Amino acid sequence: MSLALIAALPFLGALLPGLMIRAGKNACAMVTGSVTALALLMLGLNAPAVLRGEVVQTRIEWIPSLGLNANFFLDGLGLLFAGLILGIGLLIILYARFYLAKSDPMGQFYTYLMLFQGAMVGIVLSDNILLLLVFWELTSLSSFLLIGYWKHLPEGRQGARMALTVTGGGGLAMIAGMLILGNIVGSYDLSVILENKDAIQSSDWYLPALILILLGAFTKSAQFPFHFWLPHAMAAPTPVSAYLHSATMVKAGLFLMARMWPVLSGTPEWFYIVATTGLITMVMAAKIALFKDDLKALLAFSTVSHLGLITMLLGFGTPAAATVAVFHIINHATFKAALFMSAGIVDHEAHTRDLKRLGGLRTLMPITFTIVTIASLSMAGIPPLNGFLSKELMLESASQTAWMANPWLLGALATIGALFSVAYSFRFIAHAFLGPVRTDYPSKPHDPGFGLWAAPALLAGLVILIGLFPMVTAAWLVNAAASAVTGEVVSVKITHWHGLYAPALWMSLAAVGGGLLLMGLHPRLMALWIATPRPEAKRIFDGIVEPFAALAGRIANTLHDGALTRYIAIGTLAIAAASYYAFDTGSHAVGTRDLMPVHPVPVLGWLALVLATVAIVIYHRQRLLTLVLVGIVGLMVSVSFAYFSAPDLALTQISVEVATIILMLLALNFLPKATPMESSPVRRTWDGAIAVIAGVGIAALAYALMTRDQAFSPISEYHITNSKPGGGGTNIVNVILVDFRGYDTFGEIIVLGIAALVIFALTEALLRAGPANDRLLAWRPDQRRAGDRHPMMLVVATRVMLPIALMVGVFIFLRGHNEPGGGFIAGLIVAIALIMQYMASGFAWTAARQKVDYHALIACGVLIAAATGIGAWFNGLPFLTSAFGYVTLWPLETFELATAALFDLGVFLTVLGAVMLALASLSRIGLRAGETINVQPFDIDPSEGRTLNSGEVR
Amino acid sequence: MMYHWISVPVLLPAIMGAAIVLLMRNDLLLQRVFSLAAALGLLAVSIALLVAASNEGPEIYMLGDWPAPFGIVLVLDRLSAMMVTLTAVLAVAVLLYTIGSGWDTRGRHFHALFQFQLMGICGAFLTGDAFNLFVFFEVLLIASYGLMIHSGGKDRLRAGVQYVAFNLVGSSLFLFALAAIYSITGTLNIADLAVKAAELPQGDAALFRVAAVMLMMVFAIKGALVPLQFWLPGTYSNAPGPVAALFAVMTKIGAYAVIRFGVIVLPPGHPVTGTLISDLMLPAALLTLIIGALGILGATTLSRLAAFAAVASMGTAFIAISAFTPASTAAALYYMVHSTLAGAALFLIADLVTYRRAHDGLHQALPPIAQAGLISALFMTSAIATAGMPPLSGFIGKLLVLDALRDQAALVWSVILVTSLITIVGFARAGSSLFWKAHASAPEGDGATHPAQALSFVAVGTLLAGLVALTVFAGPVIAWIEVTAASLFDPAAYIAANQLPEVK
Amino acid sequence: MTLIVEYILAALLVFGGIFGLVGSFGLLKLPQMLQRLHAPTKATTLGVGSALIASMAYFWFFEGRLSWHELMITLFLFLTAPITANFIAKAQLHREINKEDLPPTGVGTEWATYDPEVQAVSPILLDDRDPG
Amino acid sequence: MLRRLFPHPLLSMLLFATWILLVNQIKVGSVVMALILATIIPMLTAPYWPNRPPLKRVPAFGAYVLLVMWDIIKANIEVAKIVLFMPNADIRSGWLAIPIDLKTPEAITILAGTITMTPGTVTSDMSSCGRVLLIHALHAPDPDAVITDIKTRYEARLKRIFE
Amino acid sequence: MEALVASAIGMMTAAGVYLMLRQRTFPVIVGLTLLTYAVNVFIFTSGRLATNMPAIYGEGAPGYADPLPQALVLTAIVISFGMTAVIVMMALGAFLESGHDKVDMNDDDTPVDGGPR
Amino acid sequence: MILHYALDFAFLCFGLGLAMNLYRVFRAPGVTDRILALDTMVINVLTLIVLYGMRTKSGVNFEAALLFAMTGFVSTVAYCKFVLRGDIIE
Ligand code: NA
Ligand code: NA
Repeated sequence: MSLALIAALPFLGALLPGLMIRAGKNACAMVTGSVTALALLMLGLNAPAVLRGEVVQTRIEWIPSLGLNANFFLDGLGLLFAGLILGIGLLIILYARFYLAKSDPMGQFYTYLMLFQGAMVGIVLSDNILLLLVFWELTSLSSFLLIGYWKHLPEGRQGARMALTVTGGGGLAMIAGMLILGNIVGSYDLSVILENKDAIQSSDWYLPALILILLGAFTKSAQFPFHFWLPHAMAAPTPVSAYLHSATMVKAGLFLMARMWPVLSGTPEWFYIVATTGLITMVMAAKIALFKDDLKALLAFSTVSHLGLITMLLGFGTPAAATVAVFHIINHATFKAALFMSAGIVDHEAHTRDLKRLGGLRTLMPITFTIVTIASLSMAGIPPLNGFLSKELMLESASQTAWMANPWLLGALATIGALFSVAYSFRFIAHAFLGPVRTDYPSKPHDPGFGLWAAPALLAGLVILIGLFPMVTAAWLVNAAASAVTGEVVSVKITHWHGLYAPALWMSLAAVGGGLLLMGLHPRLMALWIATPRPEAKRIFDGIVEPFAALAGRIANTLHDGALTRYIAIGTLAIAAASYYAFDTGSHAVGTRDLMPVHPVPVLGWLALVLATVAIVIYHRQRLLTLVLVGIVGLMVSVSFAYFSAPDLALTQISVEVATIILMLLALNFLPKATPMESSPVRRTWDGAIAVIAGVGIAALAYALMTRDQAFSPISEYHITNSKPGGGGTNIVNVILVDFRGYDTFGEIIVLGIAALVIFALTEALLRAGPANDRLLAWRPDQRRAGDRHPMMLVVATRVMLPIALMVGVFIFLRGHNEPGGGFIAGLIVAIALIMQYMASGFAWTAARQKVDYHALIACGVLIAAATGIGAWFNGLPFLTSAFGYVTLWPLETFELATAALFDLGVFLTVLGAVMLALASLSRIGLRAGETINVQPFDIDPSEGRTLNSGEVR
Repeated sequence: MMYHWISVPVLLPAIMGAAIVLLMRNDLLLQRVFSLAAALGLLAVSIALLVAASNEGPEIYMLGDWPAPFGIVLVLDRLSAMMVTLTAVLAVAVLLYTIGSGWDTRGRHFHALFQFQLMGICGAFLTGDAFNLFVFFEVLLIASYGLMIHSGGKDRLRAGVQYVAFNLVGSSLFLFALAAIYSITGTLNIADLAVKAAELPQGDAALFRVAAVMLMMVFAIKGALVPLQFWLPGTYSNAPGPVAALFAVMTKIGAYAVIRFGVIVLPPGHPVTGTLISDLMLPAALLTLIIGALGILGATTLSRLAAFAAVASMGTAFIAISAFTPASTAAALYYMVHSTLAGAALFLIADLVTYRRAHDGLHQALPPIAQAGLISALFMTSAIATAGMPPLSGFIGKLLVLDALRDQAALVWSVILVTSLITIVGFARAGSSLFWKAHASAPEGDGATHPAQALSFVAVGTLLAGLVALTVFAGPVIAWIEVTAASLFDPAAYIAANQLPEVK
Repeated sequence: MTLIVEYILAALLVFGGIFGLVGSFGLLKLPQMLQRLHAPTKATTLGVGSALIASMAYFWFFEGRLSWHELMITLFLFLTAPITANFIAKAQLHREINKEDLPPTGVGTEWATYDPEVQAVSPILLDDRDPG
Repeated sequence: MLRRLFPHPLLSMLLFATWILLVNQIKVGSVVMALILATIIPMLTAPYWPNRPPLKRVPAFGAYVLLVMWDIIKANIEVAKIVLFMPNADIRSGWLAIPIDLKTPEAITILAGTITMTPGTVTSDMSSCGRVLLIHALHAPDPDAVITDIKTRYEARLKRIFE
Repeated sequence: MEALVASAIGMMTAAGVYLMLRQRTFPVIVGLTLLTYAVNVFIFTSGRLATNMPAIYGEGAPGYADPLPQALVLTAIVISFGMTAVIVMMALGAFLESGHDKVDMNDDDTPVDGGPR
Repeated sequence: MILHYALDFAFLCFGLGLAMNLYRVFRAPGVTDRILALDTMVINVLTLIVLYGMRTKSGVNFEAALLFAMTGFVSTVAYCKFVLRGDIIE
């Protein structure tokens, strides 16, 4: 449990600063610090066991099926890193308290910092590589927040994005690598994986896994060629740079390589990839650092260089080298953090980090100077400081390792790297602190308060202590960690003197001498450096990301530019292609069903249908004509339903068709009456081709299906047998609609109801103040209007026809269950009858004389249908179970009562209400467009011999 | 034994919708109260159904007391129960947001349409009949048309016309497919279809394959699978925020239907369809993911970014589905649940931002918005979830998918991981230009002009909490889902539940 | 008896057929639109009428059930034909014919189709009430 | 009372007959239903037929209907001859303006309808005062004859029936 | 006869698709209507063709046409009626709001980078 | 028997009529002609339905015929009113 708690504490701690900041900055820092301290304490409690060589473990099941569990373990390596993370974290919290300006939101800062801390601790304590991945990406995210902490700095934002992109990307690669590793071993638990060196290294997937995992490590640890993000991350506040970019995050990559060292190292692939990368990074970064004037940039590249050094050591694959790596990790953490904080102090005091504007601070800031000197000398590898010890050992193992059978190459390059680092270390001291005191500092510098220099001073102290008494202060930790890395018991012998014959001695001397020489030549070299053009990381990065983002945007937005016609064209082709592929790859037997004979009159109907369809395509730009032709198509479709023994369909189709056309005419009144010729002949041909493909495909499918028998007897046989006995109706279609599949019908009437509601709501939206409303108010009829809006003949005729039509509606409704008809058709017939009345005397006039709430009509229809269905519950039967019986009621003859009829009533009401509500909405649009309401049913009064209804036109 | 309760997820919203129209269409307060009550009721019922489905096997509800396959049956199994519950959770959150943000005051009939939308969605999840599935698709579609153009406006209406037109094509295709299926097999009941499709004569194979592909492409339209995804960005980015959030579950209906039919009726190794479906689906799914990721990176508005995120999430889901193994299906289901909540949250947050920013564009430097801190935190969280970054459920979901598709590791893993990177970069760019650049561009704007909208934040919080729960309890959740997936791949129980008569 | 009926029905059918054909033929043959309007409004109506009567009688005699629906249809057609004709004529006047080519009403007023004054108009504007 | 129950008695009768025609049977049940509907429907549609046409002589109206029937048959034969046998060049089509004395809309409508259904004439329009009908004659060598024929043969009768 | 029906379905489908590829809302809607007709007839044919066998009980009926597809077509007709009504209104609304009836939105007046809300 | 031939003759006549209407729909000087042709077409079609009913001795489609008459009338008036006024129901 305790390990999980150590990892969890920082996360829990992350919640506090946001609150505690209300109690002031000190309280905030105090609380944050104490949480870290507590975690450190708990770690300490586990230390003895670890140092005894035990491994502390905590296992919590999270996602067993995935093998992702909250398993933690603590060994030497973990102890070392956890110690560094929490220890330096504590110092950073202290430092940041005094570093941050009043305006900076400190609560936020500490929250992010603790999130990061937790993620780091999680990484180093994870016993499950998937869990490790979780923390790994969390460090990328939290560092994104920390680097971008100063929101107003564009370089901050870009640096944050760059860091996230590079390290996050590496993390993703690592996910793949880890999954492969897990697949090879069969477990994602580190402790298991570490047991399976042979299985892993013998697998074909070893190299991919290695590369992917190293991608993660290299990006995180800013190894060449991924080193470029680190300097840009320096836009972050100095505490962040000190913490993430010297002590901890950038070491996560090293940690991972060390962690995986037992199973991944020892192969030529490992050696050449890791060692070479490390070497290149070390030398190149050190050289660049020499020419950076910005203190933080200088330190950043020096960090990269030292990370390279450690990487190289791990790459050697020998226990000895690995041990040195571990030792240098410790040393680097101490002196580099100290230097970063000092740089921050200089920046904080002098308001600049530019070496060109500094110098002579020695007398003004003696304390800072002392700290910097100690740390820099250690960085330069000057005895007796700790940097010297690890550098000696490094040069030692470099000199003993051959690269491509070349015994001295590594040693030489390592020496050059060391030489550069001597140079830039001295330069830091010289150009910032030595020389005459200047008068032109942006702000008069002096040593800060204790709070700010305490942390670096402490680290500087460590630098000396470790330097002087390595065996006492560091060996035990190195041993523990190195043993954990190498998997064999290590006990190091760290001495300052390796004897005259140790090549390291001479290499160091060469490095120091050369370094001093470089210092001397620096001005000239600087000129040369500035003269020589170099690739600028940021520009390259942006040169990749920005165009890619632009390209991505172009692709996505061009594809989805709102060209519906293209969407449909592509969709149609895709469907056709896929369907054809499906057919082509399957076996097909031609249908054997005997065909139906052809009679002349049906052929005539077919001709009418086809001609009308063709005409629609030809004349589709004349919209009214198109509607007339659609009328013909509808007529022919419905008559063919009648011919093919589907009377219900014929009735429905013809009435729906009329309703549709009237709706379209109503809309067309406001739309343009003609469609302009817009598409090019090419486009039209192309569209035509697509249309033909679709048409031919569907026709072929229809023919193929029609000409064969069903593979199994259709379920409708059951409907045919049970319609009367079970459903109480002789019109099987209607019984299916209201009984067997009444649930479909229930959904269907709701669709109609919704349609009406949508139309109503849309109308409301259109009639609100806005462009649409303005257009309507300004609307002028685009076609000449005849007088005599309500011709007398129609009005009078309607007075007789409306009642008859209503009667027909009732008739069709009542007989629906047994003969063609039913609620839906009846509803439409009544609707059409009313439409007739509206055309005669106008909607508003009619509606004004017969107040009907169409909303209520729809809702009641739905509710009646639902209630009828639910009624069955009370007989313990499922929804929509119908009941019917035969009632004799003197003097009437026996007749049938069926719940189906009630259900059908619901259908009837909904349909009627829906059509009416739609018409009402359109009529309101007409009124808004200047139509007026008549006060008389028709416009001419023969009895008076004058025109009625005339008043001022609106 | 839930019996009648199985029909409630459909009937409750249907009746409530009608009641709202009949009794309270002119009183917004009443509408809000009853709409929310109904949603909560739906949630309660769906949880009860979920429990029942987990404890007992699949259960059917014979509407009209007609036996399958002759009548229409509802089928309650783990999958349908899960989807209905997901819908209910989403519905509650979206309703809270709608009320909080006052979206329902900007047009008529929001709540009625919302209830009918829920009815359609639940109906689609529960039905055991292919044609009835069509009917409920239409119910939820037409309701969605209304919600999509809620409160009108030029672009919204034009996008609405496109949305309707494209989906009408889809509906036509659906009918072609169903007619073909009936024409070949003579049945519409899904279980019966499963039984009969397996015994289909060789001569019918080709035509049945055509029907199957057409059917799957209908679902692909709903699920926004390339090359049928074009409708989505325009629609979602122009829809009102809460509506777009509700739509997060609509794409899942396509995925659900693909699983339902692909696993039960056309399982891999089917004598007639074989691997036809997965062969076609995998490349399409990969393309979908890629296009979605590119869209996220290249998005010019926040709502379009969210829309493309939806596309990408469907790509990931379909990649998992296309493998048609229990493991991959489980991964798909988990990912679907996650991406529904995450996508919805993202759309709601986008609406929070857009509403305060008064501008939808991502690259316009505008003064900081009110409540920027809170909103940016919410955005960050949902971005992490959507991009599949640790620690939230998106990461777990992606791990599951990667793990389930280790056979096609080289191709699938690289696509998924690379697109993840693109997505991360996209979100990072968007977030920093929305919440950081603003501080550079102008002084703090005053939040006074914008109400705090507590309910809206509660809604977003609910969804994000859902994601956290999905992460913390990933173990049990995934275990449950794995059982669900396994049961899908052993359809015997499902078919048995339908109590089909002996085929003569 | 039945034979006679048969002959009567046959005659009715032939008669109806001829007139139905004449109606449609007139639609092709006659040169002016308004002339063409005459053909269907009369001939077809009668043709259809007699065919329907024939059918009615047929079911009465040979199927033993009297179906009145044909009668309904006939009545309906006779009721609507004049209205249809009137509307088509008005449409034609409005679209193709200038009022100068028409005889004056002789009472000083316009023909209604040409008279803008003949527009049902109310002084009140109730366009904001909600009919739904 | 009765006025409100049966706003248009003739209409109610017509509807009663219609229902019987529709259901195709004369049983008690259908008669009862017919009565119910014949009562309810006119009540529902009454607002659209505010005034009650003064139909004075019902038998005369019956006679008129028969007369028109007969004329229709004649008219059709006339038209058929013209359509089939008369060369288009010889067809003397033309417009006639017929001033009418009828005042009831119903009567005028019936007249207009009659004109349309009978020899070669179609009622095309009406003067905005409602006092003159615009007639198109398919073949009217002697327009005045047509006018007088219409006024004497139909309008006079209708005037007696309605006014 | 089957060939005639199939070809008619094909014709209506082709015409429908062609019109749906036009650039104004009105032809697109007409195209959808035609497509709907095609679909309805297609569903209808899934019960195969039969004349003079309406699915209504009657003594001595030679047999019954498959009633199920008929019921399905009825449902389809009703639903597509509702859909058509909605899209017609939306097209009208879009026209009134934007002043034109173009279908495609890749035109000047719809900026893809959002705009004031 | 004779009745059979008479029926055939009637079929022929109304079928031919239908064909003529069709021709008129496509080759017409104006939209009014087309409306007229469509109206006549409806009437011919419903007659054919009734004749078909006689041939098959079934009245099952008579309601359809009746409805054709009704809808034909309504749609004709609608077309005309659109030509006359644009707004057909206000
Ligand atoms: Na029916
Ligand atoms: Na239905």
